[in-house]
Amino acid sequence: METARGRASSKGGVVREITYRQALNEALAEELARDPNVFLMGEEVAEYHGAYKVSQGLLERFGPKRIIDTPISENGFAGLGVGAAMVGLRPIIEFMTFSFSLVAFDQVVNNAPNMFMMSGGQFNIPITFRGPNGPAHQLGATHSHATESLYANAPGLKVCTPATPRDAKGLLKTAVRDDNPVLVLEAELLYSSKGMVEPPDEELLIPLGQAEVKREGSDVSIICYAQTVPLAIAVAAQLEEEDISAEIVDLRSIKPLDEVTIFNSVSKTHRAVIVEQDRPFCGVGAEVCYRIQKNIFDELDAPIMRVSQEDVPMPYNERLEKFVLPNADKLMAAVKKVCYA
Amino acid sequence: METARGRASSKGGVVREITYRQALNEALAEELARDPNVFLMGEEVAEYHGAYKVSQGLLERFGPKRIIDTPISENGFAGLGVGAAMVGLRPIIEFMTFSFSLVAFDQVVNNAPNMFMMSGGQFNIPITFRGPNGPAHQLGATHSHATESLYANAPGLKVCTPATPRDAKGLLKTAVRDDNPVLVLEAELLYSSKGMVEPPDEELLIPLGQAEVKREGSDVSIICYAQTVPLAIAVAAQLEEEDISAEIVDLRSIKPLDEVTIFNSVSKTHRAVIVEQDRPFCGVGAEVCYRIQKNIFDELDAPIMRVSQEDVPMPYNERLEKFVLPNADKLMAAVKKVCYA
Amino acid sequence: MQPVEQRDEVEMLSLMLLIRRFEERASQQYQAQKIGGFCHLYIGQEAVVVGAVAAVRDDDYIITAYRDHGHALARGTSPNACMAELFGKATGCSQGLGGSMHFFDKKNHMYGGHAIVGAHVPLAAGMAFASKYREEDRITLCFFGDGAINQGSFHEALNLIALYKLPVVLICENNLFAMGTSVKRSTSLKQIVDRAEGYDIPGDIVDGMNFREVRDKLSEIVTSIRKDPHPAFVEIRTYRYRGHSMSDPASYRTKEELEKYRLDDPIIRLRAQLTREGKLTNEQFDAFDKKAKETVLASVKFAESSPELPVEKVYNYAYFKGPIEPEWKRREGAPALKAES
Amino acid sequence: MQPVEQRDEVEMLSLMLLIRRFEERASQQYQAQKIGGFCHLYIGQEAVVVGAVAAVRDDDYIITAYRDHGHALARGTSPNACMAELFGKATGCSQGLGGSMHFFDKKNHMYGGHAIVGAHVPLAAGMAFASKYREEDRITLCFFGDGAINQGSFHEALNLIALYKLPVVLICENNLFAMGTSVKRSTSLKQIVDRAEGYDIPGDIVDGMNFREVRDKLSEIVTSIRKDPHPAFVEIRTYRYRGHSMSDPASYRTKEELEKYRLDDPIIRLRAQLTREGKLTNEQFDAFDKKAKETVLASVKFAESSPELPVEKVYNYAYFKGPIEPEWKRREGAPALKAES
Ligand SMILES: Cc1ncc(C[n+]2csc(CCOP(=O)(O)OP(=O)(O)O)c2C)c(N)n1
Ligand SMILES: Cc1ncc(C[n+]2csc(CCOP(=O)(O)OP(=O)(O)O)c2C)c(N)n1
Ligand SMILES: [Mg+2]
Ligand SMILES: [Mg+2]
Repeated sequence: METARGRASSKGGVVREITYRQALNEALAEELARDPNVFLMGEEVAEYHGAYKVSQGLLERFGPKRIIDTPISENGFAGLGVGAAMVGLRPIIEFMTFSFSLVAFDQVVNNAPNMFMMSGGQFNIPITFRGPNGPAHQLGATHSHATESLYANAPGLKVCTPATPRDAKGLLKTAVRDDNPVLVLEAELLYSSKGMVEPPDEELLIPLGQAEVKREGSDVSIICYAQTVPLAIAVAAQLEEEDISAEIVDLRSIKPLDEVTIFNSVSKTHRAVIVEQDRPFCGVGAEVCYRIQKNIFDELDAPIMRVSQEDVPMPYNERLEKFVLPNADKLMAAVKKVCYA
Repeated sequence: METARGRASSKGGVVREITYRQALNEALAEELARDPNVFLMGEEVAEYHGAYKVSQGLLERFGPKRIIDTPISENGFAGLGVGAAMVGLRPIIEFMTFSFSLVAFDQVVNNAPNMFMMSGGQFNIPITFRGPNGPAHQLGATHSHATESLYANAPGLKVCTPATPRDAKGLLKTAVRDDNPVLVLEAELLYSSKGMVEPPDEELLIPLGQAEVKREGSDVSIICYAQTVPLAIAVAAQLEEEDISAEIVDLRSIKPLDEVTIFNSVSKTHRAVIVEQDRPFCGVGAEVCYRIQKNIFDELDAPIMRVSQEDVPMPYNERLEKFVLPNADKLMAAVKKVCYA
Repeated sequence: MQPVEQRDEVEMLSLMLLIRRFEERASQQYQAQKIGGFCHLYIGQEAVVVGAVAAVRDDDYIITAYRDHGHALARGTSPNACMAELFGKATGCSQGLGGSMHFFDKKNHMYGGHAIVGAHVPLAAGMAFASKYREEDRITLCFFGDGAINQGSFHEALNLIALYKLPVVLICENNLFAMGTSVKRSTSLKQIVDRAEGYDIPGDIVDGMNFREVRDKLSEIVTSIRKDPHPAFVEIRTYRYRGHSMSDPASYRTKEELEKYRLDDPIIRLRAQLTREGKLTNEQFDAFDKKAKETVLASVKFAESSPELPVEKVYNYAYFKGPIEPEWKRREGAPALKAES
Repeated sequence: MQPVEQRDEVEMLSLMLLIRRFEERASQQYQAQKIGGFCHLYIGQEAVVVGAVAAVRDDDYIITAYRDHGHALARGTSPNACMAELFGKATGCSQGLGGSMHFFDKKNHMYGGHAIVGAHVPLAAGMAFASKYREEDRITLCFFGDGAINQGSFHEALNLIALYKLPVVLICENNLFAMGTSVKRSTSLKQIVDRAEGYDIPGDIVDGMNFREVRDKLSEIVTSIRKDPHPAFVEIRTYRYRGHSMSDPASYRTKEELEKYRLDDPIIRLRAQLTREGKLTNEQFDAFDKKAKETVLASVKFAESSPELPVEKVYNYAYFKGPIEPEWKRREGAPALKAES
């Protein structure tokens, strides 16, 4: 949970307020410093410091051998990363956005996660694919892909979706150390958001597969992740005024999925709404819903509702885009529906 | 529903028994003959008659201008198809298998379905992508992809998954005439299976978005599609012996999804098992489950169960592959679980 | 087939001026936050598209990447429709659904506006394929940046275009940079045009700051293609005065380099040529410039006062012929969340 | 860096014989249905991989496509492990999880066996990247078919390899066909090697039916690369005697063509050279052949009598370090369907 400004961390250090972008930058710098096998590769990551400035200062500190600019060849350099991982390096591959990972889809879903099985356990692939994911702001249909369900569908991949600076730092560091392919799907719209994070001299590792209750409540569980976490927090405050107490479960990891935290919350509130940034058809919320009803059917006092994108390609127009995205009104309506059911 | 051998069709013609492969071949030939804007393109479709012989005889009949062999360039020729569709042709693009469509993923999920929105309605894309989909037999992890949930996730695409020769013919013909991008995901393991189909002189068009009750029953709805349809039919016969009457709903189309037929069946049986050929995480079954519990929650007497692949890359070994795939034992267990719940 | 009528050069100069003034105004409106998303300006490159358009027929096909304002204007799309598109208005050339990167104008044979680097080159192949299929003598002009040539889709498309002898002019607008990456840091080659040889496609280098050189070289190529369909490749050397997009300070290049190119400005150059030849007076030039400025200013007014599409209309742009799913008769009191409809 | 020790030529001839006999036996076992999935034989191409392997060190990296039996055997993988892999046994080189197309042998630096055409070329780039990163003088040999050169991944990888000056020898095994498509029908080029020029990579053509020519050309290239890391491209002209896979009758080529190449057989040729030079007697050759046949026969016995992996073990191959999801404590009586664990 977000720690208050200036409070002591669990290890006694002073937590600081930094941006999500800085948190990622710290995670990269710390892992690069820790392990010489780690390198960062992608479009504009070195001399330009990253299209979203996440890799600011890294070229200067670690040099061009470890911070590497590429041509616009996502399939090529994603595959290069997998090959390097086969022989023991630990690549961090940045996609300028995950919308562009679609041209590298085969490398990410075939070569990275299948190698371990296909080789009879000889080659695990310790690679991290990272970059902004999900609709940003008026970028249109080709540039607004939320890829979490696509990648979570692939056996052998792990997928996480940090929503706060602290989670961003802790999850990215864990991803880099994981011996399997991990996707860190960053929230483009949250790069400048701020939050409290432990001091740099305290190793911050957040395990994959652990959701976090970002707010406790008793009437309904709002299950969210990435860009829908701040949305859920805002709506919870509104709901408070209408005497509905919402518990907020931030998945943090999509895969592995933390069933325990989800089921504990829903077993308490007996009502669930899943608010997700992705497309509805076979989206993350569908999987979460299936697991809840299958495992704790008798705990449910109402059907599970989802709020996701409308099932249309993303329009450029600002008002239409807002209409297509999950928003506070839709979430309020869904919560009320499950509460009064 | 499958008509008995030699019986009259609804229009009075004599239905014949043909293979799934022949049915697809007839559909292609009829649409090519009907509309000069239709052409077929893909690897080995012309001189080799298709890797699975679906295009047998078409080169001879329609010539090399309309039946076109390509290099191994899925991204290139999928995009070529989209471009040709922009200016009014109606391409049928064959992927040798949909596992290879992953290298063309961007063209299929970005260019084909987004064009209509991005162009403000100026360019619709009347293209058909077709080919075998889903695990076949011991082809290993890279060659066993079931892509239905990946493509159904993309707004703007339509996806169908015929399980019988009749459905294969009727859906493929409809797909070719649709003014939007449609994926016809054929069942590789069913190419040689046989079924009754109306005579060639009777236009057979099966609308997208219409499920079919392949078997009526009262105790449980088994929702299936593609390669799991024969599996479900076999299991239903077994269940009969144990006095469980299973209704079999063949989705036929994944997107649009026929909620009406699904809900009517489940409202009757009050129990549902979804058996799918794809991977579990964010698979088709998750979406179907979400829709059922959301819309007819009160009709459910037990949680919905799914039987899908195990969430691991596909192994080559035959017994392990069988273990990973949905099978009769798993389906029986799931049905019994929901029936005795 | 008739030889291309060479358009009036003074008219072409006015067109270049119009593009320049349009882009300057777009830049200002972007800063005033009237325009959302990304915005890539064409300033400095005007002679490329105007020279090319001057060499072809009105019904030849044109397709380009996301730096597309100039291409639409050169093709005859009204500045009103262009500015309105940037403003996201229903009167925009893509009804405000595409935005800066996705300008489309079917009437004027402008086929977009494509934002995934390289992904439109296969589309160009398809458009040209259709021309050949229909035995029309149309030519497709496919514009792309120097950054696009390292994408797989570019490569696959070039091979297909060459193999099928398609009437495409591949126009690489080499402005020396892809975002912050210079060509020599992205591409292993002495000069871009050499890559065409790898496909047996004839190639040329053209000075993109010189309208006449662009037009004349393109005319020559186009004449040859009309006689006998085949591909051609031109590397047009040009320069963008502004950063990659509105958010790029372009610190990766020197002021001196920019100044060098500014002195070689394509508008100044053509103006000087025409003045020297007595075809243009200073007064006339000023009048054209004034007119361009007025037209553009009027386009801002037009855009401002134009309506937006009603939000619910967005459902109509997922599929040609509207939404696809028959709606399940919802229970009383259930608000029809549209996410799954 | 020390010059490559040229391996004993008689030993290399035995190796070619071993591959030939192995493939013949595999063919027979496939027909007897002891081997599943696809099976692509290397008969006719033996001199390519044996010649290449003879020119490099044991610790150089080797990676190839799905026609990979010869590559593993040449690298030193035991025939037992190879045959057991085809049989899907736990003693196989990929524990029976990869199958014919996915042979891996880490100990012998054989990095697969990759079945998506072209997709392993970026992996080779990554392996070579790692060598350079670690300042090792290892070289990566990347084998691929003539069909692979029209994949986007090939193109992107070549540009990256050239740009970063990676120590890769790109070996195109040009056997004239990709399935039923001849090179001239797939590739717009006079000769494949010319494509290397498009990336400024030095290229050579080698007669792949001549062991000595392959070895000598490769030795020369490898010596040059060890001195100063850089890429090289060799088009090795060869021929596969059998169809593309076991199910291909190869009716797209003439008997005469096949006979022509059979007369040029690489084994006959090296045998004749050695015999002429007095390095080999007929008796010796026969003894080697007998030994090869016996070894292969023994490998069948070994494979037959080898165990398979227990089915539940499959979960251990999705992720390094086993299954990833903590299991929700299931309700009593609920059979633990593993699909979601
Ligand atoms: C596949 C893909 N990768 C990355 C991007 C992000 N991106 C947009 S434009 C661009 C640079 C393109 O440069 P160039 O092709 O030279 O065109 P220019 O901007 O110079 O007109 C990049 C990397 C993208 N849109 N698509
Ligand atoms: C991306 C992709 N598309 C299609 C296939 C199906 N396929 C397997 S092998 C092959 C032919 C490859 O020919 P070539 O590269 O010349 O290798 P060869 O079989 O001659 O060794 C094809 C089309 C595939 N495996 N991957
Ligand atoms: Mg550029
Ligand atoms: Mg070949």
